[in-house]
Amino acid sequence: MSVREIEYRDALNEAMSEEMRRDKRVFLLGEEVAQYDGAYKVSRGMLAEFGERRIIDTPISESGFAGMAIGAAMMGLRPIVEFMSWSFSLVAADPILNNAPKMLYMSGGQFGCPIVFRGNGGAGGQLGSTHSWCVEGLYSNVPGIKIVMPSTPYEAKGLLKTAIRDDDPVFFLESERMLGTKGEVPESEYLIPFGQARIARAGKDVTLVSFGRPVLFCLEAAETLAKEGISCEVLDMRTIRPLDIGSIVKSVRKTSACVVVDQSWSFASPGSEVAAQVHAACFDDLDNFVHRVHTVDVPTPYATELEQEYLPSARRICEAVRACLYRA
Amino acid sequence: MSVREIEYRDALNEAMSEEMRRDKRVFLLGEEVAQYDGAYKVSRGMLAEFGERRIIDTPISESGFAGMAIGAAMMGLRPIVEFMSWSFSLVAADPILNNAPKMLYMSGGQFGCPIVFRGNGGAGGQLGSTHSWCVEGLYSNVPGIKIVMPSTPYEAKGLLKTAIRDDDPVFFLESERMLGTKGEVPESEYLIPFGQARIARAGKDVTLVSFGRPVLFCLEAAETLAKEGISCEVLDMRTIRPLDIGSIVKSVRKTSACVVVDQSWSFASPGSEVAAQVHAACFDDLDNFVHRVHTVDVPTPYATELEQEYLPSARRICEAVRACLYRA
Amino acid sequence: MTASPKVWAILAMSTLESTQALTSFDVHGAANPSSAPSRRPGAMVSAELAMHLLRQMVVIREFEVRCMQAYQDKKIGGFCHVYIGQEAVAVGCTAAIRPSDPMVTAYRDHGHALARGMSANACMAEMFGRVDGCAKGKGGSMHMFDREHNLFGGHGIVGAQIPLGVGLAFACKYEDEVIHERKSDRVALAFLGDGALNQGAFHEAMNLAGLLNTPAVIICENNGYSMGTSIHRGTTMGHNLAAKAAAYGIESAVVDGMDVLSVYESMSLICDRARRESRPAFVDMRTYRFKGHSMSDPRKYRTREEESQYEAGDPITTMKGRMIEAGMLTNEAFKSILREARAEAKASVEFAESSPVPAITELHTDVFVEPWGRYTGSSDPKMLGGARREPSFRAIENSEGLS
Amino acid sequence: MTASPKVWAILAMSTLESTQALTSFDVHGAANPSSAPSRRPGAMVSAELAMHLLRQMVVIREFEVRCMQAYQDKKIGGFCHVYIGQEAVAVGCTAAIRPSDPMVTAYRDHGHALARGMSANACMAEMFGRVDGCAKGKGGSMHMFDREHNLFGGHGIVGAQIPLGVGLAFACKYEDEVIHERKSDRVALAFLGDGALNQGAFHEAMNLAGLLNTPAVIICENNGYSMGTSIHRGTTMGHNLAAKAAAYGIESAVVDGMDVLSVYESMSLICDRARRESRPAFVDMRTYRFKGHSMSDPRKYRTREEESQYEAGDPITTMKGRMIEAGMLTNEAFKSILREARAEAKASVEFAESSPVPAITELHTDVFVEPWGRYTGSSDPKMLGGARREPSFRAIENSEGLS
Ligand SMILES: Cc1ncc(C[n+]2csc(CCOP(=O)(O)OP(=O)(O)O)c2C)c(N)n1
Ligand SMILES: Cc1ncc(C[n+]2csc(CCOP(=O)(O)OP(=O)(O)O)c2C)c(N)n1
Ligand SMILES: [Mg+2]
Ligand SMILES: [Mg+2]
Repeated sequence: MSVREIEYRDALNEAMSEEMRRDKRVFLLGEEVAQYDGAYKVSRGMLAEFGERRIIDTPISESGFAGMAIGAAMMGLRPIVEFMSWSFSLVAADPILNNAPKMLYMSGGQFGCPIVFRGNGGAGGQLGSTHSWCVEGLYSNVPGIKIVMPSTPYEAKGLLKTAIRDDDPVFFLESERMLGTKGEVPESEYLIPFGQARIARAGKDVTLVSFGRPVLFCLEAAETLAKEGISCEVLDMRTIRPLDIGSIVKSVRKTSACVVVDQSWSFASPGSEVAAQVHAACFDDLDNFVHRVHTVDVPTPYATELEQEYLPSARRICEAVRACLYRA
Repeated sequence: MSVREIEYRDALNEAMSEEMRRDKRVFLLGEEVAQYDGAYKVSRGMLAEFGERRIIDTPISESGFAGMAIGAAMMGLRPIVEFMSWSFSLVAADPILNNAPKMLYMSGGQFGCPIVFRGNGGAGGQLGSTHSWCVEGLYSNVPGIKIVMPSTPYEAKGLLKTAIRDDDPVFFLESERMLGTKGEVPESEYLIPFGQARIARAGKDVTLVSFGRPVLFCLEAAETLAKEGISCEVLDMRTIRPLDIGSIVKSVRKTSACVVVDQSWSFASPGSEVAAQVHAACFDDLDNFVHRVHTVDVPTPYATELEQEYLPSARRICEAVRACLYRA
Repeated sequence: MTASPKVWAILAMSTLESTQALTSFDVHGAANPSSAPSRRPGAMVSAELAMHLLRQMVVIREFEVRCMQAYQDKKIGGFCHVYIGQEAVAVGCTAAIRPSDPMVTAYRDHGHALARGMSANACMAEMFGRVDGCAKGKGGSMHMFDREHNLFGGHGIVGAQIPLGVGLAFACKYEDEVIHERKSDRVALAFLGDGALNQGAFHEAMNLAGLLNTPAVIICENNGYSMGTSIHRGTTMGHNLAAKAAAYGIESAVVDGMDVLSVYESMSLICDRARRESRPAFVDMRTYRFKGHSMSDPRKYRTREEESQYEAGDPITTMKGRMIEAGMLTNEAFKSILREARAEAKASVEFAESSPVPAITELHTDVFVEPWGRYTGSSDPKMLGGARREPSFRAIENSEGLS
Repeated sequence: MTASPKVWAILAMSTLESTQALTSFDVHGAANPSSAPSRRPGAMVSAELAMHLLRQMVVIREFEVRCMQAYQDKKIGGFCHVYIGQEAVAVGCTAAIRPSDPMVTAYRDHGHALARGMSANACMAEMFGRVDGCAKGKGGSMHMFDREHNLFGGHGIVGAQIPLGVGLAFACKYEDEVIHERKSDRVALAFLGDGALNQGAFHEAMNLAGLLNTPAVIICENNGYSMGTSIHRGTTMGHNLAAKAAAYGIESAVVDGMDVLSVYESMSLICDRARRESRPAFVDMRTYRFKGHSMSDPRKYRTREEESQYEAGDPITTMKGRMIEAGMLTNEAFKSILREARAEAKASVEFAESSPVPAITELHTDVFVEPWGRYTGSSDPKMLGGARREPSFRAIENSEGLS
């Protein structure tokens, strides 16, 4: 199986393009996705290949085009909706949370909603308070959606293909900070199932649980900690919902220590959920409480020094691990 | 100090009316609040007393009037925005989450946002999936807001007065299911500070932590469990943010057992947060993991039998307590 | 009941543009066609169709009467918004489209469901929260869905259905033209109340429909009130909604929604054009709800005189009178229609009552189309409520990462 | 620099209603006043004011040039949207209002901040993320706030500032009339881009402004593009935005935003009426951004020819020419204005560079106005990152419920 290195953005592009070739019901819409080739060039070349009936530029009307796409999905089409940033999805909160995830239930199973919402999430580019949302902190509370956070080009492609083929609404959270990162991606087709964590690094002293970009911080921290003689097992959860708690528990039973790293605010977050679930499932296994690393619980600051301190970082992960292992 | 029994809705009405008499900067706006006397009669008589300049009927434009009120608050007015239901606040998610809580921060302390958003939250009236939101599950992730959930007419009045005088944005979550419940409310003025839990019932075997309407379910469960010889301490948290973790820890150190009862969905909820924080703070004190009772993790069903099963209930709380105390 | 396929003239499509003087109780303001004195003859309607329209209106009326009763008897829960007075709208509109044309509406949706072809039984059972309801009792009064009859809900959030409706139209065109590569001739209807005009969703959907040329006919059921707020208190330019449509370059019509023939003919013309030219349209459908907003509304915001004036234009009475005049209906025949409709409505209550309550297991179905497989999320009941000391994680055994 | 208080004629307010033929590169469509040939004389402007307007435009231009450079040098982070080409709008508008009139805008906000009176130093330091920035470096380029000068932001979410602007107007009126019981004569300005017209927030805010008669002047800085989308690809009726305002019964004007005198005079008239009559107004302000949307935009969606055509109408050159013609300015004087502006802009960069980075403690300030008191939430750093085995809960000791 031939493998190349490609960028995260191109992995996304390949996933969409392959699925669009495969299934005419799939189309892409969003701001600047067509003529501009995507605000972040994720859809580069797709207008040229698929034409303007399938790659659709929209006005700045997130609520309107999200709702429109949901209507189309109820009819059996399979829209991919690009939010230039998930920060702009708040104006579309009603259609994406009140319609998409509940349509099947409210209709007693009659109308599904096979749709993918995707775009950049997370802080880190000095975009300030309004543009730095980690919407997983808000939206993962809601049943009826699947939430995906790929951490590498490989995951990005395999998970996005799964998302597009999935019959349910999927929130696909990319990261502008990672679009340019390169990684190995096979030439041949593959899909990554939802709800299966990946062991990004095997270890035995502590389990690091994370999703999306912070997985990279965990790996960085693990590297540092290895030099101190601490062996970290890093789990890349890949999907927040479904959450592969089974894999976490398996690892924690081995390590007896757990640190969860979540780029969203701490309160009522995926990180709280993981901590609460691990606490419940591994009550007798843990040598210390589940430690948590989040962005600081304040609005996102603009100044780079403040923002760097605000974000979870390898430094803060190391601190948490040492504390968790009583090595502080 | 003279005490009478009044309805929850009238306690809210008194709080608003007293504060409006006290401070001309306070005004009320929302759908049907004026001529109709409020969809749920919370603002009954207020148009007559304060006139249409201060009690303002709005069109069905939650995003627009929430934003308008935020602008007014930045100018130093103190708007009370009524959402007929918090379920309708999703269309206003951007102004209430991206503007109100961040204005002070983004402006480096220049512009505050002294505003109260209030309305009914929670399921239980067979209103189906779109009308049954527990927005605390979504919104409590966000820093910069204070979230209040009064469980009795007494708390409703005292907390709402505090909310109106508070200089920061407050989300005030009432319950349509409780508007008609009666309780003792003093004639004389009082305010209840934020971030101070109330011991709704003292006990020694297990700590029940809850907010808003489920506090009533906890008290009901405590009654049942008392007959089985289980003594429950019920904490009414009153505010979710700030969370009075201190009072919880104090109680749990005494009881060594904790059950959190939260009417929102479980995943990444206030309940997960309480569990995670108690786990961290009381690691050596707990005899069992923090048990959680939530609404079931599915969209809200309409049929009453399904909805009753869906909601947290005294029955389910009793089960959780017994399990937590190894008496199952 | 007349067997002869008699045809007769009906009112023309009303696209009144002039500003007429308000009548004393005109809730809509100018250009209210029900107060327009002169009517010119238009297209034709068969006796069969006339009978169908009348019958459907009567069925809806009788259904809603039973529904109110059942609500008072606490057999129906939640919010319940009846359609009495507005029957001509749903009936005339659905008669003007084809079964393959999709349609979506707001929460005042019983009339649309019945007009579209849902059985009274399924509709009533839904409100009773029973398994034989159109959504197995999971949707309720505000959320009526019917896949077979292309009804895409019943939506509770004001305005939310409008973008969905534009999406239905978009999908018709996409399916026909992009996937099947043939000229599309389907149209989608999206209904909204006058109060919904003020939601951002209306604005965004109209602009999208106009830009993308989606064949969506957006019908404002303008009954003059959103709850207790008259249109003039909540909506700028309430007297001339054409201005709202013009903001998006979308053509519009004012239609007399109290006259089922007017609705039918106007909508036929409008939908035909939308199909042919693949373009959106907006309709200011003037109507009136005879009852309160929902079941708990004392209607203090309007006078009884205003109500009686509109009741005098009851769409059923009007149609009945017109048909009798045209020799298409006898009083006797009308009585039997009424009898049958009553029986149908009554039977639906009995049906609903005897339909089983959904099994508790239904709580957990229909959350996802794709089975969770090895899903181990927190919806696992074992995880919650702490029923067990240590939850058994279904997936631990076969858990494996990809790498 | 001419000391004599000379006055001269300026262009009249442009309320073009006619549909004019498009010029080849007319991005706006019909009724573009910059291509209108005939101009009639209007009100007067003092030499002093003329000089002020010119100087402000030059300062903004020079500031933005430095800003682009600093961005390229990676001294400014995040998104950065410069105002070059649009200077006449902010300058003319702010000159037409009083210091006590509040104002709010979108993310392309440096020009508004400077025109309103913010110092170049504070503005530049904000973009550098330094403590001397207008928001101590916490807001950034898109979020410029200035309490002293009544600038209520700088808002990053497209359209979000429009309801805020209506709220500012509402508050002016409420404060003056309800609290102080005197007739209000303040007005609030809310700026938005043409792309923001398509957000629901625009619709809801316009309807509210119309209904409540708030003295909000809503100014669409119509530069013909939202990112790479020309107005005609994203906005129905883009050639005639008056139709959008008419949907809410709000009067509107088309103003030549490339001509600062036209902006000033038109806005003076419009704002005066809004004050006097306490009513909203809408302005289709025709302008053009000379640079890309943000700093990373190759501008493939438009031709260089189109750009040069608009550059030929550079608002600074135009004003300079007009003033020289009127004998109010010499080339020499202009050069010195330019020199001063350059010096000011350059100094602002130096100021910003030497301003300290905010202390890390600033991360935790300005979250709430009211001190947390015994707050014990999770923002307690001790709780997070697990720095300690057992967090010491500040409040445990003095914790007590009310009952
Ligand atoms: C976003 C939102 N806000 C408020 C409500 C509450 N509500 C339900 S119906 C209604 C009035 C709607 O009036 P209109 O659109 O005219 O429809 P009608 O009831 O007349 O059919 C309101 C305010 C809601 N369901 N959704
Ligand atoms: C709700 C929302 N959607 C998308 C964006 C991303 N975005 C920022 S500016 C912009 C274009 C806005 O164009 P316009 O309103 O014309 O203003 P201009 O840039 O021309 O000044 C877009 C799409 C955003 N900030 N907010
Ligand atoms: Mg209505
Ligand atoms: Mg623009």
